[in-house]
Order: sequence, then structure tokens, then C-alpha cells
Amino acid sequence: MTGKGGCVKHELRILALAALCSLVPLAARAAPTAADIAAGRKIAFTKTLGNCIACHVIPGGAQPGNIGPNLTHIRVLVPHRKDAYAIIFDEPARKPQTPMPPFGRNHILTPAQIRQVIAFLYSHK
Amino acid sequence: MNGSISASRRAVLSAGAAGALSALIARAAEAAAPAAADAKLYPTAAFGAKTEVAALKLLFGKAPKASSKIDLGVPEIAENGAVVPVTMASGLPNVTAMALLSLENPYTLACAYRLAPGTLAHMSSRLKLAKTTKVVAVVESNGALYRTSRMVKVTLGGCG
Amino acid sequence: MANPILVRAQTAHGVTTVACLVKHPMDSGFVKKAGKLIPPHYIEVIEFTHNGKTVLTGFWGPAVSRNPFFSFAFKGGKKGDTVGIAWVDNKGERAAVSAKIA
Amino acid sequence: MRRWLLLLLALAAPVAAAAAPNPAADRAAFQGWFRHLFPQLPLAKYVDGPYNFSASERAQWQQIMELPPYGFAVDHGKALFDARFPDGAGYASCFPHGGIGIAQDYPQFDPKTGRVVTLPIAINRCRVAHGLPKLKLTTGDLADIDAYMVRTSRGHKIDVVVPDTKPALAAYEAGKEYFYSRRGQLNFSCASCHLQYPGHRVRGDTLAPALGITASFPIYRSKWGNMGTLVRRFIGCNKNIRSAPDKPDSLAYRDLEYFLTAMSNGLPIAGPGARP
Repeated sequence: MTGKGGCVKHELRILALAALCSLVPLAARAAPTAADIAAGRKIAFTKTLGNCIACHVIPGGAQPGNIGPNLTHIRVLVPHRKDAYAIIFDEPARKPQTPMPPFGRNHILTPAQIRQVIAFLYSHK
Repeated sequence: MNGSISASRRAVLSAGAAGALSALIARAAEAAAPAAADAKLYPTAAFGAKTEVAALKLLFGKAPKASSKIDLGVPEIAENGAVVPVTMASGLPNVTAMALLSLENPYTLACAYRLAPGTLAHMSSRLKLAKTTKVVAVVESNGALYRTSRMVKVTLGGCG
Repeated sequence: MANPILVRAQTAHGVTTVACLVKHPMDSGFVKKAGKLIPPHYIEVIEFTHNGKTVLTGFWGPAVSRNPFFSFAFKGGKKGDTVGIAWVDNKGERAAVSAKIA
Repeated sequence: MRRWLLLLLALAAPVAAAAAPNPAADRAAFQGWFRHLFPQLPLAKYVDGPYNFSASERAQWQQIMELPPYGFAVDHGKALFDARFPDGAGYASCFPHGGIGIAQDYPQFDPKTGRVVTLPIAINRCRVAHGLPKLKLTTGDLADIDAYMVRTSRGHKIDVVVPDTKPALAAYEAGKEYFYSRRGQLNFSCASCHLQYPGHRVRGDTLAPALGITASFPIYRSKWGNMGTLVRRFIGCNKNIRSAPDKPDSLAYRDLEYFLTAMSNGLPIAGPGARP
């Protein structure tokens, strides 16, 4: 359980690089609203939706899992939202051994829902 | 007195951990039963109460004082809300009744016990807790009522 | 054996410890199965005796777990003495068992 | 991290090589992986599953084990096991040693049918041989008989044999492939959770290590409120990851149980078990 922090950071760096090369369509969008953030929060914390809290520490979420990286400081780990979108949409495409489900590719979440989750995660300073 | 309780409990624990089930467990046919439970004794109204104050009023006719002489053993996080092991014990003298309440359950009173003289104020049971809640243990000693409480978080399932 | 009770009664240092596991659904009335609430069905009164004399009377509500476990202790009791357990539930069903103290 | 990937590749890749199946080598790598993850944990302790990773959960479990909740199932299973069939025979007649203390030898590969036979399936085969209908493989009477037979085997070391024959090795390989294959909407393999992240938490739940996981079955699960076989858990796992479960007596589950149990050879039978 110990000594994994370094690995995680390393992986995230690779992820970020990979995400830069991705073809995720990201037109300029309006800034997320409070409603988007609230919707994203619900998705992140609901078992039948995103259930992000099952694996990640997220501010405001009770009894988080510890499989994925702590998302409290996601702004530092993944500076660009479009990279976060790529990770959530289909992480196994870029990192085959990841346990992270391909939320977009497998239609667990819609693109709009993924953007709401991102709005929520990046609402933490 | 406490020493003897813990000694006997340890003996039970070690026997249960590895020993064969059959040797220590006796069974008898229902017909051989010497005791009968009396349904008329059941404090129905107290079990229908929705608050601690109401339940204790209906059960004991009085209100409790906080006491540091009640040991309430609960897990900080219950691994399954359907089966939460709870122990309660007290060093207070002349204990005649004990009760457990869970404040967030639909009905507050979980269980209550009337002790005969010579029965120790030390018992363990398993409760269903609907969600994270304060569990209250109440002890009647020398005719007065005492309470203590502890929070129990109920595990939130990850996948199944 | 429709409603068995497993009992373990042991004496040590002048104290008899009784542990039991009671087979009972303890349905609270708040759980749904196939869209319908399962009606409440739980033990209300459980009586513990030592050589026929009551040592503890328990009153249980629907918050007691399914197949309840309960243990307690009383002073006295010798090897070979009889411990009795009897319960009645909210539907009037009953079961009882007796066991020898080991 | 690199070592981790190497191991996964070595284990996970029936594709990688035309190398002949080698259960003994797989087992050494499998158990070695867990030794690497938890150097302090003796192999025999893996049968306690999630309770190796949380003192609080272990304490609750030990309290529950004071009078284990599967006690009724074991008693009922014994009564069923001891009862005579209409033809006068009983379950004991279908098994070596009268069926007592033999759970560590299952699953077995049956060369006649070319299929893996788990202990619950063997119990059903016994019934059919004596003119009785099969029982449900997931819970109920069969899980109780299973619980009794496993209880008489407690402490015996798991000893699953994979004969060096083409069909037996093929069944073993199929089980291995199932274990490492991603499935379901959530795209998890068995290995994703139980090999890569044992002891980690999925929200409030602790993931059990794949090593030793079969040793405590059947289990009384508080969530179920009754007994369930390993196949019942497979079905539940598949539903959790939003994958269509296989049939309880499917070859897929038989082969998976074969592989998974063979990986735990040498560990003691600890079932029946109690889990949250």
C-alpha cells in the first residue's frame, strides 16, 4: 500500500501526455454553472451513475475508496480539463492495465455527464 | 467481578474460534423446553416511539442522566449495517434493566432487558442500523436511569 | 427444528455465560421484495431461565438483526444445570430450547 | 510498477506465448505476487480474505464468529447429508471417505465427461445417480450440504489436481483466461480487483485477495442473510461489473473455479465462512 505515490504521479504524467495527443472534441464551451457542478457531484457520488467515490478521494465524499489517485488536487494532477475528459472517457485506451472503467466509450456516462463531473471536480480550489 | 467476566468471556471466545461446533452446543426438542415467553410483557408503545425521550419515558417513566460507568462497545465503522455487533456493560450497582436505542432508525428503541438479581450488566447482541447513527445504551441502577452514546458509521458499499 | 436455537452455556469462576443464535427472519417491515414490503415478523419477548428460574427477559424490536445472536452472563450455575431459552414473536409463533451448562 | 506489469503479462497472457500450460509455474507466480504485495502475511492467513486488512473489521468478524451465523446451515446440511435416498443410499456412497473431509480435493476434472466438477456439482451428480432431481447450485439445501462437507474438511490443505492431459489443461487455461479477461460495462476482470488491488477499498468495501478466496466458501453473507456458494458470488460479481452472468453450472464458472482454487493449493480450507 505504501510507496505507490510515485507510481501514481508517473502514470498521471503519462496520461497527461497521452491526452494531449487525443482527438477528443472540445469546442469552446460556456463556463460551468452551479447547476452543472451540483449535477456532477451527484454523478460522482452515486453508485448507479459515475460512482467516482468508489475509487477516489473527493472532497465532500464519505468513505472514499483508495484505488485511484486522490482527486482533491486534480488541478495540479491534470491541469487541463480536456485531459480529464479523455481519462474519464476511455482511460484503458491509453493505459491498458488501468482499472478505470471507460465511462464514455462504454456509455456509462454521456459526454454531457462527463463534463458535469469535470465541472464538479475542478470546482475544488 | 469484572475480572471474572472477562475471564469467562475469553474462554468462550477461544472455544468458539477453533473448536468443533457440536461439542459445546446442546440442543433439545421444543417439547422439553422449561420456559415460555410471555407476549403480554412486551412494551409495545415504547417500541413504537420515534424519539429517545419518548421511548425512555414509555419504557421507564423517567429520563436518564449521562454516565461514564457504561461501556458501550460499537465499531466506529460497521462493516455491514444489517449486522452490527454491540456490547454493553456497566459497573453501576444493582442494575435492573438495560436498553439499546438507535436514533436514526425508524423506531428508536432497539432492545431492552430486565435483569434478575445475580444477572450481570454485561451483554452482547447485533443490531440493524439503517444508516450512520448515534447508538445509546441505557442502564437502570438503584432505580435511577443512566445513559451513554456513541456514533456508528455504516459502511457504504462500493460495488454490490 | 423449524426454529432452531443454538445455545452455548459455560461456567467459569462462578459466572455462567450464555450465548445463543436464534433462527428467525426478524423482518422489520421496511424491506421490499419484488416491489412489495415484507410484513414485520420479529421476536418480541425472549426469556432466559436457569433451572426454571428467570434470569433475564429480553424485549426485541425490528432493529435486532436477522438470526439474532445474544450473549449475557449470570452469577452461579453449575455444570449440568439447565439453561432454558424461549421466545414469542409478533405473530404468536414460539420456540424454546434447553441446554446443559458445560 | 515494472515488476507488476511483468507479472501481469506473465500471468495474463495465454496469448503471449505458445508455451504449454503449466499450472505449477502459474501457481508459483500467483502466490509469489501476493508475497511480494504483503511480505508479512503468511500464506495460510489469506483464507481470512478482507479481514487481513482492517483491525476493526477483523474484530467485528471475530465477534460474529463467536457463534457463527452459518451454524444453522451446517446442522441442516448434516441432516440432509445423513438422510437416506429413496433407494436406500446416501450422499456418503457417492464420495471417497464417505464424503467426510474431502472438500480440499475439489474441483476435479472428470475425464469421462471432459468437464470440471465442483463439489456442489458433485453433490448434484450424486442425486441424479440416485434418481433425485438436481438442487439449485447457488443457495438453499445444496449450499447447506456443501457447508457441512466443507466444515468436515476445515484445515485440510487445498489440493486441486490438474492432470497433464489436453482436455484438463484446456479447462484450466479457459478458467485462467476468464480470470484475466475484462468484461462488463465497467470493463473489469476478476484480476482487476482481486489480484491488482487486494486490501484496497472500493468505497467502504475491502477487496479480498484472489489467493485463498475460494477457501472460505460457501459463505454466510450478512448482505444475503443466508448461505451462498462460490458460483452465487461469481454471479454477484458479474452483476456488479454490469456483465451478464453465466449459468450456475456453466463451463465458464466451472473452469474459473478450477483455476482459482488451483492457485490456492497448499492453503487450508477455512469454510464455511462469514462475510459482510
